[in-house]
Amino acid sequence: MMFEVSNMSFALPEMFMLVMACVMLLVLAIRGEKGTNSIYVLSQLSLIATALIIYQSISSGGGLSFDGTYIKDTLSNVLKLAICLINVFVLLYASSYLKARSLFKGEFYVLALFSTLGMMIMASAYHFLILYLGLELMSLCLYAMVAMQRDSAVATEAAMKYFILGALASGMLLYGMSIIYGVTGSLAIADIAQVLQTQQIDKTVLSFGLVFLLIGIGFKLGAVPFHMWLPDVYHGAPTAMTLFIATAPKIAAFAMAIRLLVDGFGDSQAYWQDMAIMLSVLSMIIGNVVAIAQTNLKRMLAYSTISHVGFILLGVLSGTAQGYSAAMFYVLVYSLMSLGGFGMIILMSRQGFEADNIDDFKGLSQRSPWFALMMLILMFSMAGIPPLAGFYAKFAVINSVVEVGLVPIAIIAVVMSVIGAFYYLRLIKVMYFDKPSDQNALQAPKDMQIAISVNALLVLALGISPGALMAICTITFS
Amino acid sequence: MEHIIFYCLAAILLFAATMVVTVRNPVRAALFLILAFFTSAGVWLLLEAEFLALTLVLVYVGAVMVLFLFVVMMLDIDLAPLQEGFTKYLPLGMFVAALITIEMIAVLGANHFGLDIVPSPSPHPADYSNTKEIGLLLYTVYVYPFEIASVILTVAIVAAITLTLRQKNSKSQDISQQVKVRREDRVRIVKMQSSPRKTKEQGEQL
Amino acid sequence: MFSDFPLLSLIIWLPILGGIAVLINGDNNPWARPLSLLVSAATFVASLGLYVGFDNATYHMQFVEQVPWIASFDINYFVGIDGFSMPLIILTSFSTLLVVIAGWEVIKDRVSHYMAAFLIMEGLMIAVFSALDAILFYVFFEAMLIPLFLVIGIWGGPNRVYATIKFFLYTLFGSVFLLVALLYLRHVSGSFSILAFHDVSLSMAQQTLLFLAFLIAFAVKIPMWPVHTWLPDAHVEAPTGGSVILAAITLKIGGYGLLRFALPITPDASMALDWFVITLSLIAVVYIGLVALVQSDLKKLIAYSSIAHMGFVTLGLFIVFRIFANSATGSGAELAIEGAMVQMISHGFIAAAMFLSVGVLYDRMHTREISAYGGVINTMPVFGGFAVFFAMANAGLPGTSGFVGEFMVILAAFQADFWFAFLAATTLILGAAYTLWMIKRVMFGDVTNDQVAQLTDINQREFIMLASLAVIVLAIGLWPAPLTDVMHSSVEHLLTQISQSKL
Amino acid sequence: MSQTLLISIVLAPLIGSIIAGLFGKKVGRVWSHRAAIAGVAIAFALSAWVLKLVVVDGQTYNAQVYQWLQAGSLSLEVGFLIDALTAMMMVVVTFVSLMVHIYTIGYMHDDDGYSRFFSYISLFTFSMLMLVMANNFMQLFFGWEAVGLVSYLLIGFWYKKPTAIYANLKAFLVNRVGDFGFILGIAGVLMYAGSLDYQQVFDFAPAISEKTMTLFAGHDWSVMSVICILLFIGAMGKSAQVPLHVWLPDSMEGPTPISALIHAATMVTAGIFMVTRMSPLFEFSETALTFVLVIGAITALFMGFLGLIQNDIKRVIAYSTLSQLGYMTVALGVSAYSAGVFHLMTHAFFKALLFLGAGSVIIAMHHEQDIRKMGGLKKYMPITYWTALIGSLALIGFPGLSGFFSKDSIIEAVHASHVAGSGFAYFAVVTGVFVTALYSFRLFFLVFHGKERFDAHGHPPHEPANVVTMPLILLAIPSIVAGYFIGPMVFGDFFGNAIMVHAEHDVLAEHAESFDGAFSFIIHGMMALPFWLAMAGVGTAYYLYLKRPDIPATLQQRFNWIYRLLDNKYGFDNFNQTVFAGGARAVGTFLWKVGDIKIIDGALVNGTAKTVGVISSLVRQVQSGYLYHYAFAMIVGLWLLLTYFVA
Amino acid sequence: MIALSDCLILGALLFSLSVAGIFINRKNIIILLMCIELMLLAVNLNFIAFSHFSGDIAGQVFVFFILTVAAAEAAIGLAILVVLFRNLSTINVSELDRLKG
Repeated sequence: MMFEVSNMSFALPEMFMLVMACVMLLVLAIRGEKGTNSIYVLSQLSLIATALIIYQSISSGGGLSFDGTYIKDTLSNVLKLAICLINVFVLLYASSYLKARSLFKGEFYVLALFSTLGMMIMASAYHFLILYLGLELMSLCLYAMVAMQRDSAVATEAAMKYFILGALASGMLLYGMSIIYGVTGSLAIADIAQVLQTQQIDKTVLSFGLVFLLIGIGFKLGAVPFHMWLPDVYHGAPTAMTLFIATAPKIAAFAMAIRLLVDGFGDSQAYWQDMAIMLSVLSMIIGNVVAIAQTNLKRMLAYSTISHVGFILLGVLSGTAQGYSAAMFYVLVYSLMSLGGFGMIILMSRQGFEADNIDDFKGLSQRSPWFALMMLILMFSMAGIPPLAGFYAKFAVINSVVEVGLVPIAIIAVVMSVIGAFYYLRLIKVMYFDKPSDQNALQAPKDMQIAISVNALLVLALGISPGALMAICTITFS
Repeated sequence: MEHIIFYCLAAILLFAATMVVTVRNPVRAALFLILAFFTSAGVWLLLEAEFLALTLVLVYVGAVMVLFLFVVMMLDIDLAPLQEGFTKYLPLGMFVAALITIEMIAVLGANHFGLDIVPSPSPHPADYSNTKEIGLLLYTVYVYPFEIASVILTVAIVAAITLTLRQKNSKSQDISQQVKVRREDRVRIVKMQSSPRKTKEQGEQL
Repeated sequence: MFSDFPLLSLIIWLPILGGIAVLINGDNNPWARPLSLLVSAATFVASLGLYVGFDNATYHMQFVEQVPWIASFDINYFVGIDGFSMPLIILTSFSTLLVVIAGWEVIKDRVSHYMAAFLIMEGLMIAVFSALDAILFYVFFEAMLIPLFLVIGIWGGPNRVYATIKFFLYTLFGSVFLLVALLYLRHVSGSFSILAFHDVSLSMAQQTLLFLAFLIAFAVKIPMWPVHTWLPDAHVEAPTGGSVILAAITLKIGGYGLLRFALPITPDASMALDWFVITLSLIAVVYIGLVALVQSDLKKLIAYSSIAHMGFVTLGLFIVFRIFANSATGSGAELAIEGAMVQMISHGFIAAAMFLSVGVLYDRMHTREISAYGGVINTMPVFGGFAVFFAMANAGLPGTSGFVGEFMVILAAFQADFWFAFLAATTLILGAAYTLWMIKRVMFGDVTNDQVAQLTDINQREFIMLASLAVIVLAIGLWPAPLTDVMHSSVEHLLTQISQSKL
Repeated sequence: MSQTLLISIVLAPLIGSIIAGLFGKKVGRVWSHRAAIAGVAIAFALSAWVLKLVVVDGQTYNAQVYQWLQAGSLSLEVGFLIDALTAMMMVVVTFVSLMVHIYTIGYMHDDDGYSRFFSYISLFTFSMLMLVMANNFMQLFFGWEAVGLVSYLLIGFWYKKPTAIYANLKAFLVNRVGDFGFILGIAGVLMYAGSLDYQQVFDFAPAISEKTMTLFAGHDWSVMSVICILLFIGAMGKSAQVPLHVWLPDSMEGPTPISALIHAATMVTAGIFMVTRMSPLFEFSETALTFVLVIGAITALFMGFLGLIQNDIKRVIAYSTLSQLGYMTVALGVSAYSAGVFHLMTHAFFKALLFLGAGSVIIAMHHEQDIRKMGGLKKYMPITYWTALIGSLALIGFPGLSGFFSKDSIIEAVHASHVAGSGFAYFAVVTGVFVTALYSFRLFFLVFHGKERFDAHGHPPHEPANVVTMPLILLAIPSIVAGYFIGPMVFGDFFGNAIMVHAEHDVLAEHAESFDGAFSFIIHGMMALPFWLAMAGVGTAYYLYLKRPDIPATLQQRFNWIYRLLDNKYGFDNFNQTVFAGGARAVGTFLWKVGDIKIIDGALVNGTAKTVGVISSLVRQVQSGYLYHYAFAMIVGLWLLLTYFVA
Repeated sequence: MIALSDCLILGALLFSLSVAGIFINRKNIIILLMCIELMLLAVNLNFIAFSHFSGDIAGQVFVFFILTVAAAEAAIGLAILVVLFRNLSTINVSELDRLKG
């Protein structure tokens, strides 16, 4: 057994982030609550620095390291970069929310950074064990973050549900891994792919294991019927935490899906395609249909997330490089839109007031035309209306399923997107066509205002010129 | 011989697990869980996983279950309402569980994993050290996961403390503050106006 | 002359950028109106350049520009015009100019937003007409919904929310199938170029499904019975400018889509299912004509009349197969297609005029109920003259543009089947009945109501608006040849395309 | 004959119209009418010149002015076809129009819409000229509709009057019913001839006549019959033939000069002109001719009856017009096109005369139109009296006057015809003579003779101004003399190629052989039955309305049902009102309320939205908030996946 | 001789029991946490069995990590439980129903 450390530099971003997280822990221990602000700054700096490190390392090539358990490729680079950058925004938005609610604590940033580390590990994991550990690292931090508003009954309820169901899902994932381990005799994804290519594997047992794996993936993504935690957690968690959960972890979950299903079982795509279709179609239907009945914006966005997950799966299930890159594009765009969407809720909120009801957006176009426009862009983008980024995301995934001849699925998808458009429109309607009931000016700090504008305009810019990002996604899977 | 022990342990394990799921008193459930851990440690020994069997007993029974019991005891749980029946949905739940179990057994049964398909490996020689093998692997190939696991434990500590530590209500003393205290911090001299009329004027001005 | 100059792009992007400029300009800026006027006028003038530089002799796309846009999907910024799109582009730029003028004094709330919405919409619509890349087409096709949605929703009437959401979802529902169809075509043809779609051969089953997708998408836009019910609601609630654009342009996109996609790409399915479209078209003419008759709301009446008129467009487009089959001598196929095109252009002007006229009344009386009026011509003689003129044009009186298209389509329909022509020709009676009955109740009679008695006649702005439309309507009616001449080559090309089986 | 000349004829009235219409306020009343009259006068003068060129110099003209539209190989053009028929019509139209223009100065003197009125009638002249001068169907249809438009505008000229705006809408719609057929006919022509140019279509006529088409499964129709009947439906609308006649009596709501010009002399005869123009087509279809004949005969007789009981001076004349149009149509039906057109011409003069006379009376009576409130006007209004007498006599076909020649030649032609239905037609036209005489002289006697039943308010009625009486006199002249053109026009070769009659239909040919001059025609006519019937009619009128005014009242009571039938105009109006107008509205309301609102919007659109909403709120219940339900959902998902993909 | 299928079936039964425990238990969250421990135990059993029968030690390493993570998970789970109890004064699963719909 050879042990080689030559490529440890592949994990440089993670190492850096770990070090920074520990430094923050030290600051926290030494300075206590007074250090919160510096911890916040440190966390932002470390995210940006990590992003820079990742960006720097792109050119230095990639490959497997740690005995084939860890990978550095375009996918991991891009996803990690996206995770870091998105979390920069997330922390920025979150801090204004947290400050207004005496939740502005160093622990949040430490946990956020650890969670980010988990996500990055997931993006690079090329071994069941590392994948599992990355997943748990991310999830445990998330559970804790949701529960962080300790005096809130709903937040702790959400955390409890999230935890129990998450643990259940982890259990299932592990069970699936154990079965796969049993039939292939390996835990490394590359080896599994190798075994699947070269040996005859009992189809029944393989499907059996895949079912459990898929449940794990489905749970983390929030696919129906493993989605039940999602609306409650999104709704119950403090908006800043919701924002955190709703964005980067989806990218990580996507990475997990790609690593397991594509890198591991890419050649056995026939086994899991039907399962993925089932999850995808159900997600699109349930997500869109149930979102219509929601009055709470966070909850509505949660259901909308479920429907987006259906679309992401659409790209994955097509089983082609084009489909994977489409799904990747979708997940990146989705994170950006979701970031903006929840960011807007934070922007609208202020001390003692959560703007998480749809009615809280009444007449926003008169109170603040600019942010109404930003929200409009985000909502239309989520609805998949061109020329916004969300359209190309839908376009790309639907294109990929059409390319493999699954036209009926494509039709279900587009019909569901029409139903989905309804509830996004309702929000726009509330903002633009209703009279404002609340005349208070927006209180969010300037940096947040700028950030959210950048966020929304990025969605618009990606809509007008999606070529570059699309090209990156295409390269990733070529 | 081996398989008789195996079946006995399996029977105890399943019994203990059933009790964990069905008893109403959490303390009893925890105790049954401990039983389950012990028996499965036995099973693991049969499967030549000595290190893990011992770890299970040490870590789980020694640490985790104690934590469970500690929490159960610490929380002032009113057990009465918790002990009401769960029979209403039981039939449906059991039905689905049974279906799943049957399906799982169908897949994992002898036709796929029987002895004729997966023969029993020859036993390890006497000088075989399970611990050493694991250790060898753990600190070479799995050094990275090992580090991650340590991070996870750190996170667990941080998270648990963050969630449960109630700094505001705790009345711990800060000695350095007590030492540093000055008179001005404790005593405030307030100059009062003696004339009530003036106060009235002020009031009028206001 | 214009060979290197990206005139088409100028016409597309000038109003969009202008709209953004107006938007950025701020809400209470006095420059919003003049700037919008300037931009729309400049666009209109520039669009006339298309007519000037247009080569009638070729069916090939002209003013073509092609730049890669999303390379990974092989999507190009690929625009160009032919005889079908050029007149529609000019119609668009003219209508927008009118809308800017129409909203000059009337819109007091969020002026710059209003103007910007229309300018941006103009650019998007022109882009729809000139897009030669399917996805480019689709993007603009959909994007157009956003400003229109806002225009109806913000500046609309009391029931605007229902109307605008209905409008949006209806049209979105229609168009998503188009997206799937376009993706499928790309799958088959390997390119997103519409011109490449024209050449790809498809089996009957493929064609049928594609055709149905096209039909759903464009039928909703046109709108055809029975997917028409969004239109009356949208029109009733929309502000005048919204109604004008809705009637004048967006409906045409449906007809244009059928011309550009359904007929040349799926000729065999179009032929096999022509009975279906023809039936719907004839239902539109008769059924909707009757429904229009009993409307008590001015805008609803005109909206229904629009549906009936658009029935002629679809009828004209789909009778060609029957005409081929009958091998009649009367050049029916050309008549049918050109008739449909002329009907679209003409309806663009007439419907715009009708809605502007209603707008003129609405601005003064704030009601659209026919019963609230009566004897308006007594107090507004000049306006009354225009109204009667446009009503006559709407009723298809010869000498107005409304006649030309209907006449051509009826002539052609006879060559397809006597009964098609028979049912289509009922519009002569129904169209006249609902339009003139409305005119009678609104315009004529003695003044019975104080509000009407206090009406003031149109001002100079309104006069210019209506007069320019009247001149155009009359000009096309008296001499449509300049309009149809630009289409001949394209029509002939289309006819060769659809007469060749793709199986 | 130059194109410029023809264009001038057409444009002169148009320019007049534009000046009077668009700039009426600026240029004032006087310049308005000057412009309009000048335009029409130019048109008349040039038309007369054209007539001279055609008749004397034998020139014809058929060429395009500009290409209106091209589609494929089809070219639609605007152009002129000038032959004897056109030239004659041009002269008649411009002449009557000119007279009416002049008359209008007096008649409309006090009206607010003075300039507008001139604009309209000049526009009408333009339209009518476009109609008659057309060399193709498209332009014909343009003129056809344009005159309809002006008719609409003029009937509703007094737009404050509810009856007027009701009448104009009705007129337009009924005409549209005719146009409905007409446009289908044109479409048919295009389909089978491949062109809309008259000459090319006529060249194709023999070929078309051999074709058949299937309208209903299993029954083939002759294409020519279908086309001709469809075209004739157009004529029925414009020329007010039963059952599309209903608009004409109501159109009397318009000012009287209009009744004279449009609803008597020119526009309503457009149908006759058109059929005559299309004679090369109609000649190929016996069926169509029979159809024409029967419709004409019914109109001629039954519309005459209605004239008997009307009390409105203009309505009596209107029914008389209907009846006379019926005569013309009958002439067409028996292929005596020239006789029909000849009657058209004479009728234009004397009917315009009668209407203008009636207008004169109306002015004198201060816009009282009920003949029961007139009487004894002879002494107050001598010019009107005498000209009206000439008109009436011409109308009833008194020998020597224009109407006599034209009507007699029609009756003779019908008599000679063998077309199916000619027997009935003959009966109708002969009976019609009596009826015509009866109602004409009933009117005449009630207005000019007998007791003065009007209330003069101290101002005795008097002859209106010269501008009113002069046209009467000028129209009286052709009303007398026009008949003497019978030789060339009916029996001669005046129309040349303009009218085509197949030899076997040529009923006039035998008369032409025996015809030796107008005077012998008079002599011959005085011995024939129609003359005596006319005299009997006059006599009856004299007896009933001057001698024994009580008898009509008694008859009215005795034959009440007949009276009621006539009073209801055979129930056409009620029928149309209930069945067509009411029916359309009922069906429209049904389709709207049930089809659109209930089914499409309610059930399909909002229903779908509602269903989705209901499903949404149902599915929402699944999200119960209970952890064990969530876990259960996951387990069920696991179970489903396992069952589906593993088992 | 123990057959691999026996171990796996034992694991499956254990797994099913724990899963059933989660959704039939509607009273006590602590027992839910214990069920999860039970489930991980089942997984571990699987890994060890496979490891044993394939002679590959990696499975056992995996179990080692699962045990570690499970301990951390238990810690956080119990911490959340404590917070929850402080807020609601109950750990009754049926009363966690504020968030629904």
